[in-house]
Amino acid sequence: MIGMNHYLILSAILFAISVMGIFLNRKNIIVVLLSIELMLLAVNFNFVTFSSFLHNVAGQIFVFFTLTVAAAESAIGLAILIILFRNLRSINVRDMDQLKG
Amino acid sequence: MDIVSVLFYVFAAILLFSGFRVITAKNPVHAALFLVLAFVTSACLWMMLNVEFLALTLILVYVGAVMVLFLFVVMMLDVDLESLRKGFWKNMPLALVLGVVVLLEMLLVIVKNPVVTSVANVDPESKISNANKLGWVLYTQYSYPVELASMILLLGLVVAVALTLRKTDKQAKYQNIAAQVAVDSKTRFTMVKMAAEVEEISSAENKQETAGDKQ
Amino acid sequence: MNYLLSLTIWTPIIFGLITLLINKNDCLARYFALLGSIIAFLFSLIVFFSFDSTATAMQFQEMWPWVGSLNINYHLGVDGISMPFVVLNNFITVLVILAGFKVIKHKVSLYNSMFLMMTGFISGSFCALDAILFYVFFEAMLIPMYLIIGVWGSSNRVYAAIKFFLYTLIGSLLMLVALIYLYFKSNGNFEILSYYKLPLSITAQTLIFIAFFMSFAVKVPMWPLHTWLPDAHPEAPTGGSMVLAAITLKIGGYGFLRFILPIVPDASRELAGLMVVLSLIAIVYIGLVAVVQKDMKKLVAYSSISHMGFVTLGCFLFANGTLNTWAVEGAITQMISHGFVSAAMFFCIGVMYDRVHSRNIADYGGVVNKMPVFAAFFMLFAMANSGLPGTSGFAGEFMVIMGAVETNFVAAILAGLTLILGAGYTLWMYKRVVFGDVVNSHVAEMDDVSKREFLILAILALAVIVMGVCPNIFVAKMHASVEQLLTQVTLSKI
Amino acid sequence: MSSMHLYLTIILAPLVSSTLVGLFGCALGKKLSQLLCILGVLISTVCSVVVLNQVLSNGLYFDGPLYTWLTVGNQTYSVGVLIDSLTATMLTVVTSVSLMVHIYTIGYMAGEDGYTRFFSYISLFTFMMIMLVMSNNFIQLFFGWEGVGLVSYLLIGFYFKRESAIFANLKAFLINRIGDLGFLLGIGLVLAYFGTLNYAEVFAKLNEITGQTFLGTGWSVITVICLLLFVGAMGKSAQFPLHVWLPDSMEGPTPISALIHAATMVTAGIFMVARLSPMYDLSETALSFIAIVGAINALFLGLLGLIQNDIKRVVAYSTLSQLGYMAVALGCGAYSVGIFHLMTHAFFKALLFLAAGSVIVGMHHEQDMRKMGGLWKYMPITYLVTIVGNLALAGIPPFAGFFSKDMILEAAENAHHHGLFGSSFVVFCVYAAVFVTACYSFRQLFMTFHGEERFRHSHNDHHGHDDHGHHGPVEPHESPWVITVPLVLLAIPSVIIGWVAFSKFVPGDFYQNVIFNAEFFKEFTGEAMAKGELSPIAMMIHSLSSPPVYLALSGIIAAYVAHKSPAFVAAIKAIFKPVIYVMERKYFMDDLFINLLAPLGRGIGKVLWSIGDVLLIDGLIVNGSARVIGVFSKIFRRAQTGYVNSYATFMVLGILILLTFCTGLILH
Amino acid sequence: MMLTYPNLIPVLPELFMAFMIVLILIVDAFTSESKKGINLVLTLLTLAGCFIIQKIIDRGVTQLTFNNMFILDGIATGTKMFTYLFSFVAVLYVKRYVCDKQMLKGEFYAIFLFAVLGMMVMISADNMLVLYVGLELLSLALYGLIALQRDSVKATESAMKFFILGALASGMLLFGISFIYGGTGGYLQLEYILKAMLSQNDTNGALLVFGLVFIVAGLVFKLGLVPFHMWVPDVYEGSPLAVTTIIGSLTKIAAVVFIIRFLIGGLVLLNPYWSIMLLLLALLSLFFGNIIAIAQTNIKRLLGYSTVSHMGFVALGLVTVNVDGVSATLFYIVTYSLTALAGFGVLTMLSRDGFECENLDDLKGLSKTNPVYAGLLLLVMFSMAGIPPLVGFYAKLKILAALVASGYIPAAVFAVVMSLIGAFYYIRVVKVMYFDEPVKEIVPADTCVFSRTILLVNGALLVIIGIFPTMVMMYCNQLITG
Repeated sequence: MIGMNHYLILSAILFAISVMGIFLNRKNIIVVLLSIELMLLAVNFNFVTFSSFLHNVAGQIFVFFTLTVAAAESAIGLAILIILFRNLRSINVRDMDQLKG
Repeated sequence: MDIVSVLFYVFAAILLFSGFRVITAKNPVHAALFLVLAFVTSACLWMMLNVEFLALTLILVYVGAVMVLFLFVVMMLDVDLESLRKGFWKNMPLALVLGVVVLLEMLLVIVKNPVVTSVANVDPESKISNANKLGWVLYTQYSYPVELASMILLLGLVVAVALTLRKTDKQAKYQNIAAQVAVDSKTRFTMVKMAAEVEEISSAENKQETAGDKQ
Repeated sequence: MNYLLSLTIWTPIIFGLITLLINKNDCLARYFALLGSIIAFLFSLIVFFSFDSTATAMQFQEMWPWVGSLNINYHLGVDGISMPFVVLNNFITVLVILAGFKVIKHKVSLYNSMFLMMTGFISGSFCALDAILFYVFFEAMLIPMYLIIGVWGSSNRVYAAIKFFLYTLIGSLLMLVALIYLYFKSNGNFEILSYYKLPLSITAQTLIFIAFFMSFAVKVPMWPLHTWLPDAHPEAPTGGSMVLAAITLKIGGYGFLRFILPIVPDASRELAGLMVVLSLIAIVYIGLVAVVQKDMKKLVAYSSISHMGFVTLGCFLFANGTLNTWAVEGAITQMISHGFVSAAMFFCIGVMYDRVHSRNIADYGGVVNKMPVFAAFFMLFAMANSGLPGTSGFAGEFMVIMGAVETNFVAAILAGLTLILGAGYTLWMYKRVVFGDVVNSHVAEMDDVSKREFLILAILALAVIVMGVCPNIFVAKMHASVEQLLTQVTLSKI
Repeated sequence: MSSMHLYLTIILAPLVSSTLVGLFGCALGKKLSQLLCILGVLISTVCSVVVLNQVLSNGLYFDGPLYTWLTVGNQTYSVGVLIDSLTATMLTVVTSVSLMVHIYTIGYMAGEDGYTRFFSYISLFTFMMIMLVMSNNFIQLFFGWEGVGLVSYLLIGFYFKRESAIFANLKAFLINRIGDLGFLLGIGLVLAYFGTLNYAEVFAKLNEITGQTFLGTGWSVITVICLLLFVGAMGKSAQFPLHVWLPDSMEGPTPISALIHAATMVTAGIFMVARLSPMYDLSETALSFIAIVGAINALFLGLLGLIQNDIKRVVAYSTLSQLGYMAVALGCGAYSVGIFHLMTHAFFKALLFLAAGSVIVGMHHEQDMRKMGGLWKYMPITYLVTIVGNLALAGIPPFAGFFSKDMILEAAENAHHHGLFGSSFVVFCVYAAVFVTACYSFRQLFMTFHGEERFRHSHNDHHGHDDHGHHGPVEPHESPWVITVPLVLLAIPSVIIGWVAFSKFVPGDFYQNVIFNAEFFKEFTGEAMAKGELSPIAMMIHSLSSPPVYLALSGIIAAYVAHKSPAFVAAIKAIFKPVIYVMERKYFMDDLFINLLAPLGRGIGKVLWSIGDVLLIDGLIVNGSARVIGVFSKIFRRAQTGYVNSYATFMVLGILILLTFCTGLILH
Repeated sequence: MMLTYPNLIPVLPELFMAFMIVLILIVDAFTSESKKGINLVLTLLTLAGCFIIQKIIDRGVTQLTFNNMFILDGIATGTKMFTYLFSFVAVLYVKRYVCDKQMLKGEFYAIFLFAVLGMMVMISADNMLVLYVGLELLSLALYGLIALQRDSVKATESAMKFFILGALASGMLLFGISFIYGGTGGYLQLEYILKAMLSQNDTNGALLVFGLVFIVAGLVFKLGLVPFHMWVPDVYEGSPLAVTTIIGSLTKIAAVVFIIRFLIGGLVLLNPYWSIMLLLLALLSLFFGNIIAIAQTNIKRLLGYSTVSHMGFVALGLVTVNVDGVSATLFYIVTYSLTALAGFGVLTMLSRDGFECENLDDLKGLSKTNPVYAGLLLLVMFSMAGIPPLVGFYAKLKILAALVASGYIPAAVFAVVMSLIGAFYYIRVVKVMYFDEPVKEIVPADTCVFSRTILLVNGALLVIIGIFPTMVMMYCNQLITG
């Protein structure tokens, strides 16, 4: 029988994968952005799961807003990525190291 | 094992595989596409949880809009992919360790959690659809965040435009033939009478300095 | 009459702020600052003369609520222990402003303003009866001093200034924690005097002792927390050294008397042995170190540490759980006297420095040939520094040694070594600098003291002699308060 | 004029003149300055004599405060005046010798730089000495004590350009300070046990304290106090081993050698012990210590006088030796005899010094006796007074020194009978010293005034002490009257004072209730009185049948022999070569202080500074911790790699830590 | 559930703000380059208007609307007023800089107002969803503001970093919220969460604490506590000074209120967990923030690390979980914002077109060339170091007092020792300005008298509040106690 915990574990694994993704991708910033989207997915999964199992609609509302915000966020993030690429001619994480120390 | 379980495990497997490929794919385009796959499978899983409206929204918003945007940007940017992949697997063990530890920590808590193990279902008392219900709540109880969401979208719009819009009139290479034809020598060519260089060098330098300061 | 202390504190601060604005006209700034310092000094003199030396209570008290939410009050008052320092402080500042008249040539208004403000802060910390008020003044004086050392100091000034600042800060921050602890122990009260009656366990007392000790021992400074001083004093401009040595060190000693002894008497008794040992180390060790200094100001700086060792020694000479009257009064007397003498010594060195621009003993020799009047004054102060009877330097040391003999003979012997060491380093330095034939062209070009310098030297000399010949003028003012302190310390608070 | 005003006049007259001259010397000019100073001292002298007269006539005793110096607890410590026979005697001696020296200075210092300064100093000295003598308490005593030390310091370094002079004054001050340490501790103990510093009150409480022992030890409190106070006296009165400053102090101008380093200041220690005789009398240990130290001084430092070539140093060593005598007298319980010798010595030693000064002036500031000789024809007055002085010093009757010295010998023998510890050594020393004294004093006389006129030899070797020296042959001349008059005036008491004052000091009741001679000495004097042996005439008669005079005479003869036959001297030198070496090194006492203790102190200071302060505290702890923090700072900032995914990793790690933390908390 | 017409009165400032944002965007679109000044005027008017409206609608009682998602209580009113005030001042400081650097003017102010709106939403939210939305509104606006200097590599880099880390942090926050949501049985409204937790026995403790960890992580990211601080120095350094001014001062107030809403409004029953977490993070921040700052030569970066350490202090105030502590925190953050505003204001005003006053060396000998600015910066530095009689001292004092009262004496001692280390780099800045000789002369570009006066007043306030802190202290206390 598939219970709530199954879903929660699934989202936890997704979360872990996204964390790994951020760690793993030391070069490609796009994949980092994708990993963040993946993380948001995991979060949404959680909300949906809880909402469904608790018979409470608030979680779904939350997901709704998360999606909205994520859309705006991606737009801004990609815009920044574009101007960054214009400046750096690269999307390599390693090239973004002017600021450090 | 009933069909629901089978479906769950199938979708879950696809979801995890595609999630894993997102972070390991060599090509960002592939990664993005795997993410799309992940979203789609998630949508399927959400369907199983009776969250139809959000499942559809996920596909519409994410797959239809956000991921397309991603793909668009990825393709627009002329990225040297090979250099980005070098030394990728070197970090894998560490990443695995990290991931596993995060996971273990989370599992430790989740497994302990005894809350609900029953089947997820729609509220049995209500006969209205998921979308209907969401809509009700959204525009009554959550009207304030909805309005705020509008501000966020506006902000996203403004920022994205402000950042990426280049005013083209300065760089454009189009010709205004009428203007070119209309030039005459007076606007193009000016005779300048200059005094002979009598100033001392030092004062000239001074002037340069002050000019430099103003910059 | 009730606003007297406030006037004493705020006059220089306000004058300082105004001076800060007069940054276009150096001359005006100087005279204005001088005026401010003199007015403040006059106020403090009124305090001195209208002080009732028989009363044990705090006098000239002022109390206004200040920070209501923390129950901090603007509470001022002086007793026989603090009052002399207020006067000393304002007295020295007049001289310091005067001393910087010709010498300081850039950022004149800032210089004078810093000194004036510092005077106000210092007076404030001596007058404050509220712990936070004290702390505020105590810390605030770091800022002007930091600037004074750093802006007008000599070559290694940055290191010295930063070292001074951090050294002083570390102690005072710990003190702050202790004060806050006391605040809660006393049910939300920052009144210093109320802490005197506060029962405290011995552990708490010991911890509070350590916190206060860190703060005041750095200021005094006690070995081994003293190394900021041989850097700060030499690097500071003459005025800075004068104020540092003459007054700011005294806040440390004052802190011992006002805070540590009455607030944590049991811990003081417990740790008195340690304190005596540290003081003796300061006297002997630092005395020996002073002997080998090559830099005049450093030498005097070390001698200051050594002399302040008498202060801390005097504060912790317990016998059968009671403090020794001779020792405590001696400690205060020593502080006042050291205020005159060290200021004078630093001024003397400053006078030479202004002419030759060197602090190295080796660069001098035979100064007396060129500056006989100066040499005479310098001799007087050197003798005072080595504790000659008839000068102020003697009274304090004598009293402390008397106290030590009564309580701890070994300590007395070691403390007495200062008779030899003090004379040794001071006079040896004097010999190398002043006596002898003119050694080089720099010395040959020195001219004798100007009228302004003469005035300062003469005033200081007068102070040194008056206090040496009749220390009772000062000592008589403190009896009642010291007596009360002694009874306070005798009681156990556990 | 009330008596208090009189006493104040004595004190203040020299102070006022000194201050005026010191501050406005340049404006006043030489003439006015010297006049002012002499006037000041003259007033003091006259008043002193008045006081002495009062004491002599009606046994005046006065003890009263001037003003409150300090109040501590409920005790008041005042500056006060004590007038009794001892004070009066000392006052007279001090002021009169000082007066002589003032006058003498006019001649001696004529034309020197710092003429007014010098006057100011010696007037100041007079003031300080009067304070010391007149004090009725320990603090004031210490004030005077240190004050005279200060002036001594200033005056030894009077020729501040001379390296040797400024070295000597520093040395003198520091060595004195060693003694002062003991003195101060002694005062401290007095305060601690008696609760007062007033003489009279202390003496009144003596009985209570007598039995007490010093905390934790078996020593009697009185003994400890007496010994500590005497340490002070050892410094000031140049007792072995703190005597090393005195010979060097001869770097100062001669008048002050006479005044300070012979007649007055160095006797302060003797005066102090006599003043505190009631206390000293209670501690035989202290007495015996004093006697032994005195004996060492008397003989061994006297011996050094034999090998000196500097005219002033001979006198200086003789001063040391004579101070030893005085100490012996004190140690033997004959305090009044000590004071007696102090007084006679003051006159004849001042005389000798001033005479030596006269020679030096005559020789154009040449002090080396090897460059003198045959001067008697050139400076007859000086010659004569020197003979007088030397006879007095050697203890030839009826000169002043004879009486006092003879009484000391008697006292020593009496102490020996009494069984004072170490008294046999003392007796030997004082007797031997009689010979030595005569020997070196007449050696000096012969070398200076007789024999070949060596000053006619060219000055090839430039002498260190002779900055003012004129090169080439010089013609000695007799000094002007300002020099000779004081000489003559001093020669008179040198001859007669012993005779005149004998009865007051030894058998009489002049010092009753002031100086408390030891019981055994009183018994002895009582017996001698009964036998009629204690009168000047009886003493002179008795001396013909006792060894001292013969010892002295043989000393003179020995000096003469040595003068006449240098070969004899050379032979003796050859035999006692190691001894002579030791003596030339002054028993290594200078080495002890200058080459051992001083460098040791500096060395320790250097080590403490460079290792303790600079290396450990500053280097290791202060700068070290700053550096460690700096290093940490540099290390930690590396964590900020600039790579965004490492930042993210840190965040995740942070989460992990918090999670682990909380999981731990939950599981608990 | 019926559509009810919500009470709009308490939301009036937000509505006004939103309206004005749209207005400014429209006006901006239709004004020519030379008349862009109107944007500035409108922005200032907006802020002033908000301030006035806020004042008018303040009834002295808590007002709830929009199904209790919007709360206007004392703390909200107060901190919003501070936000308007500081925003107003900040705009005055940066206006010339924005002109000089040719950061698109209209957008700049509009986006800035979006950020302010985000802060307002955060401050008045009583629902985790609204809190999240407000946070995103603020964050997105800040990303945009930073990136507005499009041609600067540093600015875009820092925007990218901030974006990625910010998104990660909000991901964590969301993850945490989801667990709280699940753990409490479906509540997002803070007061219901509290009630739910009160009624529940410990069944879901693990889930809640698990969520709490992620929430704390997401929250302290905004403050910049170690190890969630990595964005702070980079963003401070990379952003144009105008934006650093905003991020470094204004946003902190909202962030703190945000945390107070979450942890004390909703999750106060979990305080045994979160206070110890905060304590740990605070101590780490104090340690690393202060120590790493020592090695910095870029003053913006230095102030970034110093912010980290200050936020450590702020967190310490929250650790105590009592009125004293929270009001101390509020006082701290308000005064810190004021101080930072002055500090960045000075730096901004010293910068000109083509010259960013950001290296310590740029300040060499400032006391000679620009004594007034040097004096102001001196006050700022000593205030940050906590030297009385400047305001920073009382802030620290209150926090320490709260700590000691709650028995965290070792933490207080640690904080004190760390602020000693902190003092080192603050006085080093003073050293550079006062003790060193000027290398090059900094001529501050012309700024209007009004801005300069405000800057002077701002500096003077550091002293004045330092000497008379009672009013502000009482006000902060009043905000908490209602």
